[in-house]
Amino acid sequence: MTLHAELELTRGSFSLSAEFDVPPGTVLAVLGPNGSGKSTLLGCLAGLFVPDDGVVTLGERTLTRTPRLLVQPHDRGVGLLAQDALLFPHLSVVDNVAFAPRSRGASRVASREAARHWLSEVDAAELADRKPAQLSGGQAQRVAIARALAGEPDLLLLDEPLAALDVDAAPAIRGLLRRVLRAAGNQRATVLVTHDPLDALALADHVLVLSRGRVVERGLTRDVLSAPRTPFTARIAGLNLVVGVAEEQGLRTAGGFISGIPAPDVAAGEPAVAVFSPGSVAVYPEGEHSAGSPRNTVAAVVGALEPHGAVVRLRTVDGDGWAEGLAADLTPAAVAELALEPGTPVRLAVKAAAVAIHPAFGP
Amino acid sequence: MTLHAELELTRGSFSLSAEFDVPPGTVLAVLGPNGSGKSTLLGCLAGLFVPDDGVVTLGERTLTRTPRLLVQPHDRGVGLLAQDALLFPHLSVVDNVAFAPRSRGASRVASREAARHWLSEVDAAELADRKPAQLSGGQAQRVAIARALAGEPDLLLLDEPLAALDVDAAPAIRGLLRRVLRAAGNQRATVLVTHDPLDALALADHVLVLSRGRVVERGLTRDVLSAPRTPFTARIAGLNLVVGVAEEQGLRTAGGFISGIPAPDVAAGEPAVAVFSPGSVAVYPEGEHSAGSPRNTVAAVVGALEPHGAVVRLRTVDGDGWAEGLAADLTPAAVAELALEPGTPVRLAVKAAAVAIHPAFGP
Amino acid sequence: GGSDGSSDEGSGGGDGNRTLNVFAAASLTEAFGELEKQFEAEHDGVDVRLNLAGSSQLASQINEGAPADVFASANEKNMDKVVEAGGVEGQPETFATNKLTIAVPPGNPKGITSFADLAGDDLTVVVCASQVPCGSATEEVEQATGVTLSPASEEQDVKAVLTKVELGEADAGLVYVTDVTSAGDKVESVEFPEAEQAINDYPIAVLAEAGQSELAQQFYDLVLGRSGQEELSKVGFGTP
Amino acid sequence: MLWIPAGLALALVVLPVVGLLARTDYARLPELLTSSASLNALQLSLVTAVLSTVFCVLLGVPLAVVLARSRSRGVRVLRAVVLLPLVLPPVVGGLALLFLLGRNGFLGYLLDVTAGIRIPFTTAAVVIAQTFVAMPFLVVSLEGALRGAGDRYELVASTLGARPWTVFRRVTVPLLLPALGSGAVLSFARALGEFGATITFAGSLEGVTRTLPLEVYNQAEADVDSAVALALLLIVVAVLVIAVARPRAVEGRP
Amino acid sequence: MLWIPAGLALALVVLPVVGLLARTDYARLPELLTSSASLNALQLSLVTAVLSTVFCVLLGVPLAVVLARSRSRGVRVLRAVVLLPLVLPPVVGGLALLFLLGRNGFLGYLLDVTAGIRIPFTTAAVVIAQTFVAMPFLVVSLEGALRGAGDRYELVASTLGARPWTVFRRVTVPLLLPALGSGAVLSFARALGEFGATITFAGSLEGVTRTLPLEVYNQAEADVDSAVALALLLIVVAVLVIAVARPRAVEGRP
Ligand SMILES: Nc1ncnc2c1ncn2[C@@H]1O[C@H](COP(=O)(O)OP(=O)(O)OP(=O)(O)O)[C@@H](O)[C@H]1O
Ligand SMILES: Nc1ncnc2c1ncn2[C@@H]1O[C@H](COP(=O)(O)OP(=O)(O)OP(=O)(O)O)[C@@H](O)[C@H]1O
Ligand SMILES: [Mg+2]
Ligand SMILES: [Mg+2]
Repeated sequence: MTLHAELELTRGSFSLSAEFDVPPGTVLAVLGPNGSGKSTLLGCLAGLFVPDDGVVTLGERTLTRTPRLLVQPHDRGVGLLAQDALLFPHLSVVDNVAFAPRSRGASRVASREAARHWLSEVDAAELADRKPAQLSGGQAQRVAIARALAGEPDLLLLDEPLAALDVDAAPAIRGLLRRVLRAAGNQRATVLVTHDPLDALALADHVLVLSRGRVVERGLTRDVLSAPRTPFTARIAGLNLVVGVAEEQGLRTAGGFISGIPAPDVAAGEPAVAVFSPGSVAVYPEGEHSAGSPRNTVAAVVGALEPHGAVVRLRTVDGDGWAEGLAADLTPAAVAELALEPGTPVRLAVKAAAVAIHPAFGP
Repeated sequence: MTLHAELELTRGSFSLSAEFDVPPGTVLAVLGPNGSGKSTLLGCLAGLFVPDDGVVTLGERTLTRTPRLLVQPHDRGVGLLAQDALLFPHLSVVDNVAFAPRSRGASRVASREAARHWLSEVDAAELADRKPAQLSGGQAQRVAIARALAGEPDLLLLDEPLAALDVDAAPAIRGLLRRVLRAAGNQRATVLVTHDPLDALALADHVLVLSRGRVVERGLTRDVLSAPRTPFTARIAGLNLVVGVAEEQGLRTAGGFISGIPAPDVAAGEPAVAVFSPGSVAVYPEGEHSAGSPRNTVAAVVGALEPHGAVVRLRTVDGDGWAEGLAADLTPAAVAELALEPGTPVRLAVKAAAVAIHPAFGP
Repeated sequence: GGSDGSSDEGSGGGDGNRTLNVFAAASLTEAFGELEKQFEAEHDGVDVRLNLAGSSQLASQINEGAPADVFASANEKNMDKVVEAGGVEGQPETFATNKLTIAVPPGNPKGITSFADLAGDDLTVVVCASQVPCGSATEEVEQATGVTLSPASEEQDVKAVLTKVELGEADAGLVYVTDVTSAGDKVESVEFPEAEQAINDYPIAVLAEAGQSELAQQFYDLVLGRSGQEELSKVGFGTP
Repeated sequence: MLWIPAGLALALVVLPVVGLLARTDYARLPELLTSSASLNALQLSLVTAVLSTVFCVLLGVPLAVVLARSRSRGVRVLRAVVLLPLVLPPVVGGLALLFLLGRNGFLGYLLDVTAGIRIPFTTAAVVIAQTFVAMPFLVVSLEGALRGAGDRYELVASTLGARPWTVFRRVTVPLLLPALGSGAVLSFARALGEFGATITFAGSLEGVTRTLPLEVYNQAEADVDSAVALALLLIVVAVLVIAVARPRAVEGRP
Repeated sequence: MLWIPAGLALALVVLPVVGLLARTDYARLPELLTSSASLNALQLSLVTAVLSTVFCVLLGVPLAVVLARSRSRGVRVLRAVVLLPLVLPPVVGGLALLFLLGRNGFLGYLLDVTAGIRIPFTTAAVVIAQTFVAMPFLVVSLEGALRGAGDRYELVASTLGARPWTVFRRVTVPLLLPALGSGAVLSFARALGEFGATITFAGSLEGVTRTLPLEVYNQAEADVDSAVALALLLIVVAVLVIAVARPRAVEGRP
């Protein structure tokens, strides 16, 4: 179901103003600095506050039309994973997770079963009979994720789902979310708040960047993250993204093949993107040929050179195949030594080990 | 003051057993998967639980000797930043931060002043008069950090201090912690729980890795992170580290110069480390010379080749200067094409933009 | 004139602020209220303080050392408790009597005319519990007449009985004559001859530990004297 | 530091009871305990106090939640109203009940005429009187706890699809258990000790409406010492009931 | 759903009071209000109830905290002891106080002999009796709230260097304010309505120990209607005092 929201809200000196749509089956990532209004936005969608002015519709239903909540939180079919885990302290872990199915009318047995399923999905099956007070921070976060998913909501709202998770759990849960959010035939709309561009890339079709309560950037995830237009987005993102079709060991693009390390859920033949940071792109003079380990080499022409903190960011134009519009970060010394300037033809090299292949979403 | 701890504790099916020292003025980073006992360990040090068996001493004072807490939490001179921010809901932000100085006997005015100082250090000065309920997640975390630091404790315990912070705040607070923890003449012992190897590298002298309540690895930060001996540590770390003396644009080592991007608090002439990931190390056949952008090229000999997930990790031996013992991640295709095997002489190239220079600690 | 009288009191009266603590049964509230005024008017600078409660409570208080000068009890049993504990100076004297009557709602809707009518099945009758004076009097009447009542409630004090009748909850209740008098036109009284079988005596005594034994004696005299007796009969008490 | 006032408070509560114990005539206890009047009163007291505590909980918990969670202004006025039975002298409370449910009272007349039901002088009247005086204790103590706890978990439950009744049953009440335990104990104790409203509204008839406090009062008229002994019985019973009925779950942290 | 039992509970509380209001003889109110006996009683009631509420708070809050936070087994026994005055019929409570503090009582004798102080039948006795009966209400309702809230913030405060007294003053009490407000209201109401213990322990002396409930009792001897009118005065006063004294901070969420 399509989520449509237009929100205006003032809280003390802070004011939020946002308008967006999330089509069915897609994920919108909301990025932004601390205090930019991300959690507030989710609260409005979940029906916890009435905005000062605005409308929220989900499919055919108008959930909020100021000045009234037309549909109460419990009738919205939302699942909210708030920033605090807030597990019910009096219920065991499995009953916490079974809470939503039970509330939505499933039998005791069926909802317990669903709960155990979701607990094993987040790798917390062995915690089922504990009380929340007996969990570590990361364990509680995993249980909270299971609880939000177990209700099979029409509208899923996730506030920093991967915070507090360790290096093994974070990719595993990211993979789980990807499976759940992108399951075939899924009509759910999801709004995901995160500070990590990888989450946005791995999970979201569209990105919306908030700053001080205003939408400063929006668009397809790969467009926003590969060509950020605000300094904040640039700092969290600024990655190279190349679109194509996944193959066994990399990505087939219109202009050639890129070797890379596929994420576990990439299927050969499916649309995918290759992601690599500008810092991992090496630049060589044109024609220089080297038999080194970097799998990916491609010819291009220097477009622009801009200082970017301590390094210089080079953007290519007119490249062979996929080299169009890539960014490479170089030290000023390297720029000087290679005598780079706009128009200089160069060869770019990127190690396959530095390239991640993710499934691609969106048009 | 030196912290010495020997702890044994059982909670349900979980048992913790750890023994370690933190010399005065140093920082111990505790790493480990979710539920490995990191927070429990901090709780024992703070005096919130009595371990089943164990001793905690700080300087001359014995804080805990089972079966009794000899020194109550409030007399220990600790500052604990717990995993939940837990700001006092009834006090304004500034009074929350002033709580510790006030409790330790400072006057109302002096403690407010200290609080405002620490609030501005964490970039939260403008939140001073709010109530905690009016803060966003990241704002609350910053205030909690200020509150823990404001007491000027002898023993500082930080549980994931940088969780919930955005991309701008995280490095800023990391820099603040580095300044505070490593201030000259500082006799404080600090224990820092983190999931981020960068925090450990940036802040800690020593690292202790917990797994299921057992210490599985310990040592100097750079030793543990550059040559991890357990798969978990390898997954969170597995970085190349080279020790030397900072210079303007890089690091002077015994075996030569490495270009890199210095962190803001690196001072030329001070000991420092260069950090770069194995994925950013390109490998070329011996003698091949290329005039490309990678600033750092060095000759080495292949030592070992081991599969490492989807890539092959190459370790060098016998390198020129700093190339000894480096790791490089390559795709199997690259290994085949270059016909690499132990003993093959190669040339390594690392882009300066992929090398970070951090101040170095420890002997 | 009262003020002239006070100067006649000699050594005891006239000077300073003195208080006389009179412990009196709650049913004496009205009559003793009047006597208090009268006594204070006659004795300049004397403050009579009435402590009004149930007789048994007053007896307990006196036995626990309460600063009481005079004790006026609603029955002999509670006076005896004080006498036994050695708290009374001299002998208690009966200063008033009271007898039972049937209180019925105005107009006497159930047409009750005698004690025997109270045994009727369709009547809601309330009486006092046997432990309190009006209840023991009721029992005595029952024995004397051979009529056994089956009351809806055995109340803890006579006021509770009266209230039930006043509110129409009960069709009839056994109370004292004085209670009906003070209730005015809210209830009617149906007197019955057997009530003479169970006359209730009110004894009064000066207490051994009285701080103001002279004043106490004067108050005692006032109650037993002519004006005291007049006040008491105004509210329905009989004279001994 | 806390121990000084805490100890004083405890002394204030305990010493008089110790004084009472010291003065009790233990020789008469067995006799009192076996008298049918005492046993009837004890049984009646237990039954009515338990019943009225149950009513207090069933009716009072929803009222406390509505009062504590409602944001409307009108509800704030209701809060003061709930306090009324607290300050009413119990005898007047009993009168108020008579005015409402007595034969000539508004509701009582209706009940009498339509259904032939008369409430005063029955055991039901005792339960009603006790519930009337005890309810505010439950409501007010719960309301304080509800306000202190906030509504975070209730909001979470509603985003998980729980309707208000489910939220109440599965989140509000379980989290409130410790306070509910305290509130129920207060109501039970108040109901068990209730005297004035009961005697006014329900009267005092052995086996029907004469509860233990009424029996104690009765005994006190005859003989203070036996009343004290009987009161001790009341204390022992109350402490036992509370100790047994207060489940572990209520005592432990949630 | 919640509104049904909540409404019933409210009706049970409100309707009798409405019945009372309907039956009051308003013509006599002015006369009653201006009589010096009523005014004296009203003043005495307010002064003593406020004083005893203050004592309840000063002594009871520390006791509640000690009881709720202590982990020792002995303390669990004390919890039951605090309930004793709750179940003691007030008249017996008054006797207990008399047995302790009367001239022949253990402490009373000591005080009399050493300091020449006699407590019974003074205003101090009224305050003591009220504090004795009202204290458990405060302690029990706070304890429930304390248990429900847990001790997370108190632990945090101790790691920030706050000694137990500071934790109590700056963390426990402020977080407890809503429950403390409720508890104080309960104690105040209980003290204001206190009758049996007062009349037994302190007597009923106009201007010294005759509080409003005792005056109501006295009036009832003469005339029930004026007693009811006087009780309404008590209600109005209580509701006013509670409405004025209950600060906004207590009402708001913490
Ligand atoms: N009750 C309130 N009164 C005033 N300001 C408030 C209130 N609640 C929140 N705010 C402010 O609203 C802004 C948005 O808060 P919100 O929690 O939505 O931020 P966020 O984007 O989720 O941040 P974070 O990444 O730190 O979680 C913040 O600046 C916060 O200080
Ligand atoms: N009261 C308890 N009873 C039983 N087990 C407990 C209890 N409290 C904690 N545990 C277990 O102890 C282990 C250690 O918990 P701890 O909070 O120290 O982990 P942690 O290393 O801080 O994890 P995280 O990174 O998720 O915060 C966990 O496995 C947890 O499930
Ligand atoms: Mg947030
Ligand atoms: Mg932890």
